[in-house]
Amino acid sequence: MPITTAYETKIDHVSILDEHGAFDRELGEGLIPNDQLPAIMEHLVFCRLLDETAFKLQRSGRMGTYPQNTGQEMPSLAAALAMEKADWLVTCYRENTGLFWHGLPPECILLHWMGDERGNHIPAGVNATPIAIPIGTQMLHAAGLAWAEKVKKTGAIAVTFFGDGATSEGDFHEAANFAASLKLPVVFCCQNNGWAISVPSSVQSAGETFAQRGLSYGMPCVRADGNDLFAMTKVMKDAVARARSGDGPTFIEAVTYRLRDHTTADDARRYRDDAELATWEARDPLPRLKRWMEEKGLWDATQHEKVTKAGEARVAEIISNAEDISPPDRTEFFDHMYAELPASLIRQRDTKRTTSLGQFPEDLV
Amino acid sequence: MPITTAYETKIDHVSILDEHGAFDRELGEGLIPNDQLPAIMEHLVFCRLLDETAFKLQRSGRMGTYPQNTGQEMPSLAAALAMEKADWLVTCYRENTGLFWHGLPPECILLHWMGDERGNHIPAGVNATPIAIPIGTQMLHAAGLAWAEKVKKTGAIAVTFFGDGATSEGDFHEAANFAASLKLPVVFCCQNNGWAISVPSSVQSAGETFAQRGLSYGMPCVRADGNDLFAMTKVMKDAVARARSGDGPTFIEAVTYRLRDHTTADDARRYRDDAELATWEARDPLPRLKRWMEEKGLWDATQHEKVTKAGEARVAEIISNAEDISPPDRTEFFDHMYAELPASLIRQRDTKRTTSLGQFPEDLV
Amino acid sequence: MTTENETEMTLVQAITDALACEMRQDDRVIILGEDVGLNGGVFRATEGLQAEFGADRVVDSPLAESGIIGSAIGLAMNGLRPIPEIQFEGFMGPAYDQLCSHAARFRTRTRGRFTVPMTVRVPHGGGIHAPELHSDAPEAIYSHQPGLKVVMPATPYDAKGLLIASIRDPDPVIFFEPKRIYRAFREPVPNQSYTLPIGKARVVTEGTDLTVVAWGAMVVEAAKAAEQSDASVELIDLRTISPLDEDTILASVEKTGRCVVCQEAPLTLGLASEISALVTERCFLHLEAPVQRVAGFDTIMPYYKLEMEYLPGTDRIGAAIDETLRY
Amino acid sequence: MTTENETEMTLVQAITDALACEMRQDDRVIILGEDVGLNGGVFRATEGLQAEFGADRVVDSPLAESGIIGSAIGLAMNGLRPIPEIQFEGFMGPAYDQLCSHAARFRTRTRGRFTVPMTVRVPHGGGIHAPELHSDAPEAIYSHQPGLKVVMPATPYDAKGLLIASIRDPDPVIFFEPKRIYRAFREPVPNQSYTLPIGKARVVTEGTDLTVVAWGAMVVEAAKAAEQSDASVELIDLRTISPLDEDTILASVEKTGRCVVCQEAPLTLGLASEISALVTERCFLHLEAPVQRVAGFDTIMPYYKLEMEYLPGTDRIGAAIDETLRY
Ligand SMILES: Cc1ncc(C[n+]2csc(CCOP(=O)(O)OP(=O)(O)O)c2C)c(N)n1
Ligand SMILES: Cc1ncc(C[n+]2csc(CCOP(=O)(O)OP(=O)(O)O)c2C)c(N)n1
Ligand SMILES: [Mg+2]
Ligand SMILES: [Mg+2]
Repeated sequence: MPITTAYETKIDHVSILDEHGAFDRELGEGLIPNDQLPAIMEHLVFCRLLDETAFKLQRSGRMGTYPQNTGQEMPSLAAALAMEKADWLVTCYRENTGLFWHGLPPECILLHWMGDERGNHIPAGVNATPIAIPIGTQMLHAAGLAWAEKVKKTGAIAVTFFGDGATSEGDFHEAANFAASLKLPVVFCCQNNGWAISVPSSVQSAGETFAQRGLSYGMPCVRADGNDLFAMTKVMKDAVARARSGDGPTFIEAVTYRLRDHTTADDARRYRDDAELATWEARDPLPRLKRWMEEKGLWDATQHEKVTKAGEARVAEIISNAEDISPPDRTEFFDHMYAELPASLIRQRDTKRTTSLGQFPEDLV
Repeated sequence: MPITTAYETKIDHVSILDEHGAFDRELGEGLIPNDQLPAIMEHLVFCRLLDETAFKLQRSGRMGTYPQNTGQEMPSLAAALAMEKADWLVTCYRENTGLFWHGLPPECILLHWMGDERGNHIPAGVNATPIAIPIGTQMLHAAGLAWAEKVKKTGAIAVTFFGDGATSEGDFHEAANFAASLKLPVVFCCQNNGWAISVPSSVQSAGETFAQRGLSYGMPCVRADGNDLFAMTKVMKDAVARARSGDGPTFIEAVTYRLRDHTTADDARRYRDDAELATWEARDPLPRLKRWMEEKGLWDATQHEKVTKAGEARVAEIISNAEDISPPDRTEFFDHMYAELPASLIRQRDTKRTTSLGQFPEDLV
Repeated sequence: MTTENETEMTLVQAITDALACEMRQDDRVIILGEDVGLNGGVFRATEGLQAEFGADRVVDSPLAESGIIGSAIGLAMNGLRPIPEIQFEGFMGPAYDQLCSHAARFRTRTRGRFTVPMTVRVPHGGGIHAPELHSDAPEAIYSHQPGLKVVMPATPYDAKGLLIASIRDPDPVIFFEPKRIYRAFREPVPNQSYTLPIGKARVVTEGTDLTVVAWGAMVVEAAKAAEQSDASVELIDLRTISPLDEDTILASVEKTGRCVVCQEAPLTLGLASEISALVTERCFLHLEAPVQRVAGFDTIMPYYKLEMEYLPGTDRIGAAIDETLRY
Repeated sequence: MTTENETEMTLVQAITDALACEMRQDDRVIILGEDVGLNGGVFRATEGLQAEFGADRVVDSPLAESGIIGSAIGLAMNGLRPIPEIQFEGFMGPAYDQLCSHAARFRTRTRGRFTVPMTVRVPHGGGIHAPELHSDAPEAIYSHQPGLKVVMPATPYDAKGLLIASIRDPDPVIFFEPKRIYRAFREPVPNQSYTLPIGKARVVTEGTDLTVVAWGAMVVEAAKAAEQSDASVELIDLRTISPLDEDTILASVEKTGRCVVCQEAPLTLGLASEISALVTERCFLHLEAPVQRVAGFDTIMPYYKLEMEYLPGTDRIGAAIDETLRY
């Protein structure tokens, strides 16, 4: 038989609550308990308020560069909903909703972007890694963290997030391949938001989907509406269960959109057209969920107003907590270089000098 | 529609002359002109003789580490048959048959493994790159070489070879992705020989095939019997034509086997079992082609004896050419560091010293 | 001041101008990198170039630094003059292997058959309140690698002349751009193409008491410190980091007998150590005091709240000058 | 000589023994890398370990150095003690980013929440007639990176003690193994576990006329050259390259007034330059001659026909000793 089929596959796209408000009961009913939804909505309102406020903080010079999350709230939140406390959330920088749900104090994120490493001192018991700056590198840490859980036989797993651009990096490939080859309990979630700064996702891949990035490794792949909390929750639950049962990693493409600039250092109008933005504003995941909850009688305007007010107060408090932190000691950046500082580093710290004459004034003859 | 199909694909396996001698006329007839086959067989006989002799050279201390090609002769030869002179052959180290057919003097390869860079001075007009030592890195050069041809609108293309192990490296991923995203005229050929030194290909990928490595990038993928010159020629011709017509890259998995040790520094008996080796010895591509040619009246024992004798003589001559080359000048390794050597390097070369006192004896007070 | 023949430019404008000049006169020159096209680069260094030269010559690549450098190597080996951009020096890491195992080696590996005439543009250094890995100073890493050249301008005029020289250089050049002074000041820059020699330092101010060696953004700090000093300081701007202009450095220290070197990078194994070793070996009997290295600390560059505590400023440079003079 | 308490071992055997000792007493220790399992590593350094500890603790990984280091970082951050192996120093390149952007930074980045107690084993250096990129000496690259430690033994006894200390160290250690002397000689090595302090050099032979500093395989060459010299040479084997044992070096040069440093790596920006700068700054008034650097040339390490022309040998070291004494 000269030509036979060596391999065959197909990738599903999952949508439950679509942009027009249609809801698939078969898949969606009971997926998220109704009584959990108000807390979720409150969380989403708070996260978006914080996000928009962070933007203003940067504009008024009170914070450094900040990457807004607005529009991409659902994928990481769905992960956090599907995860246990002991599981690891290994993210990039557009996963505030998931990180906060998983237990990260929001101050941490603000401090990070305010140029303060203390924001990366994740509290003990919160299994999350700090904002990952070099694109595409953190998924390998997720693989390693998950591997350690497998060695320790704890049943804990890791979920890692990254952008469409990140899938072009070699480290993405190596992470996915290690995870699949060693059957590590990891979930890979690509937030395909259409852009990597000014570069459209069509430059990152000539493939029809990002979901197919996972086929290379022989892992199950799925694509979902990333602006649909239900669809994301479904694929996350499946993937987390698969990882936890020892069946290895899953690759999820969450199709979403960054509704704001790449970061505060960016101006998206230079490269994106208004029509595209408008299309995606109509798909904004928050109003979509809100409308549905309202229809189902799970949410109303009064509640919304209440949580908005409470959210604003909480945001204000978090910001003042972050801003009121005492300035770091001038030499604080020496302290954690090693468990034990070598003598030369102690000298540098204590003298704030690298010149031997400044460090050893007795050498001045 | 909650669950739809986002992506669907299927990968062909191509076989024309199978291990039992069955030949598919529909695909195979005329693929390689009958009158070219004797020259091909002569080339194959010569290459294998050279390969086995190189092994002996190493064993008798006349050459450094050498990676044998035996058993993997067909994929790169098929590429060379499908290529034009102006096309680029960008290989690893098991592609002697293709490189020599493409015009590389065999002395070059021997000199390389004899620890002499002059073996890498590929003659002008031969578009091939030297043996690539760091695994997985050369495919990016192929992408760049092909990109330049595209810019220059020459119509020339590049074919690049690498092993199953190499597909685990991040650079493989980036090369394939660049080629697909920028629609570069490149053919990617993975020689899946089952092993990367002692590590089985099942560790390199949890996928059922290596062909699916290409799906990530949205490029056509195909798997072929790498021990079948006809199958390899067919998939190569298709891929080369696709590249040349501007339709971008193709990913080919050539399923083959390394019949010898990884290199002369290796002992494959430590990790491979005899049964596996025996299975693949029965699939040895040379006897397979030879038997078929004999059946077709295109080859006979006399011819074989004749080309074997001639091959032995040629091998002997090539080895003596390689061994008789004058020893490199003691400072020859300085000469090509830059187009123009900086003063400090000239001084290092001329004094063979890095100590200033040795370089400036007048400083000795 | 702008005349017919020259225009007042910032350093980053001089870079854009250099790129445009070379692309106009040599169609082998092509630019590739992340966001270099429509967006004109995150620092706007390639602003307007895609509009002028088209998307085939100013190419937005996938987000993959090894891919950018590795494919640029192939482009360079095959007759083009690629100018890959790495967005920040902290993202050279993924490209380290292609730079050091290949770009640096192809000429000698193939005894001249293949060469890699590419210029890798990289914004360099701290002081701009940026996130982690956006403020490092890795020049020593690439200067330890034989086969690469490393260049870093400190003025708009130098930026243009050195960048054009780098593009025309037959070997791979890492062209570090001091991002802290991208827009710090303007000076007249000729509109025409011109080159400055790679491998030659510039004596910024002549002096007789002490030599200060600096490069990139540190030249500005060193100049301020020198000005504040009562002594007659000779300030040298290296311009090229690899290969070092030994003659200019040595001639100066032979004259002054004292030397202070300033760098942003961590002290240990930075370029200041190399210059100290060189000067001591070659000027031993002229030295009145040991060479002093004013450097970043042997720590990770801290996040921006503390970055000015890390970067050498006029206080530390001034103290080193004083103490060396008093020795 | 083998007794109940010690066994004659080569350097590579001492490494295997160290790994086995640590794996027996600490089940957090796991080994990962290419060919480390059934094959026992291409140098047989992990020979027999998979048989003893199982394929879950001695893991053949996919062929991907960044993957090996990146996943080892995650393992280390999550309570294990990974020992990744990189097959040859020339293949550290793809892992440079994970080593320098992450392994070196997690402790300070997270102000102590996450740490990376891993030991990266890497065969190092030339002289074994190997192909390209199998004979380099990149220790300066990783010693310029704050947050990493760099260790290199020169004897079997040191190899075992330093490797066990590295594995137990709470921070990331690059453990370079001088492959040229893997099997060059044997010496008695205790069967029990023991550690040697990281950050402390060893005075190999005491002397009064001149100090020679070396590390790894160069210690052997330096010792030969010292022996051939008429002078009283004090030979220091660094053992740890980062952090440097400044005290031992400085105390010696204060005594001798003269110093020669030997390295395989290219001259420019190698460790010898750092030591020269350090010694000059701190021993200026004791120095009778400038510190001399006997180093590899600022070229690519040539293929093996010429590798002995590149590597410093007793002739060049001896000449440097003589000339420094004559100064
Ligand atoms: C290794 C590396 N290269 C470049 C950058 C600069 N950079 C920051 S974000 C970004 C785009 C990321 O795109 P994507 O992965 O799609 O994530 P998104 O920002 O869209 O969420 C780039 C190029 C970086 N941080 N790290
Ligand atoms: C970057 C890098 N890592 C490791 C090695 C050592 N090494 C040489 S060949 C090889 C296995 C390669 O396997 P594969 O790609 O399947 O090619 P094959 O030898 O089977 O033809 C390894 C690990 C190397 N040369 N380069
Ligand atoms: Mg994106
Ligand atoms: Mg293989």
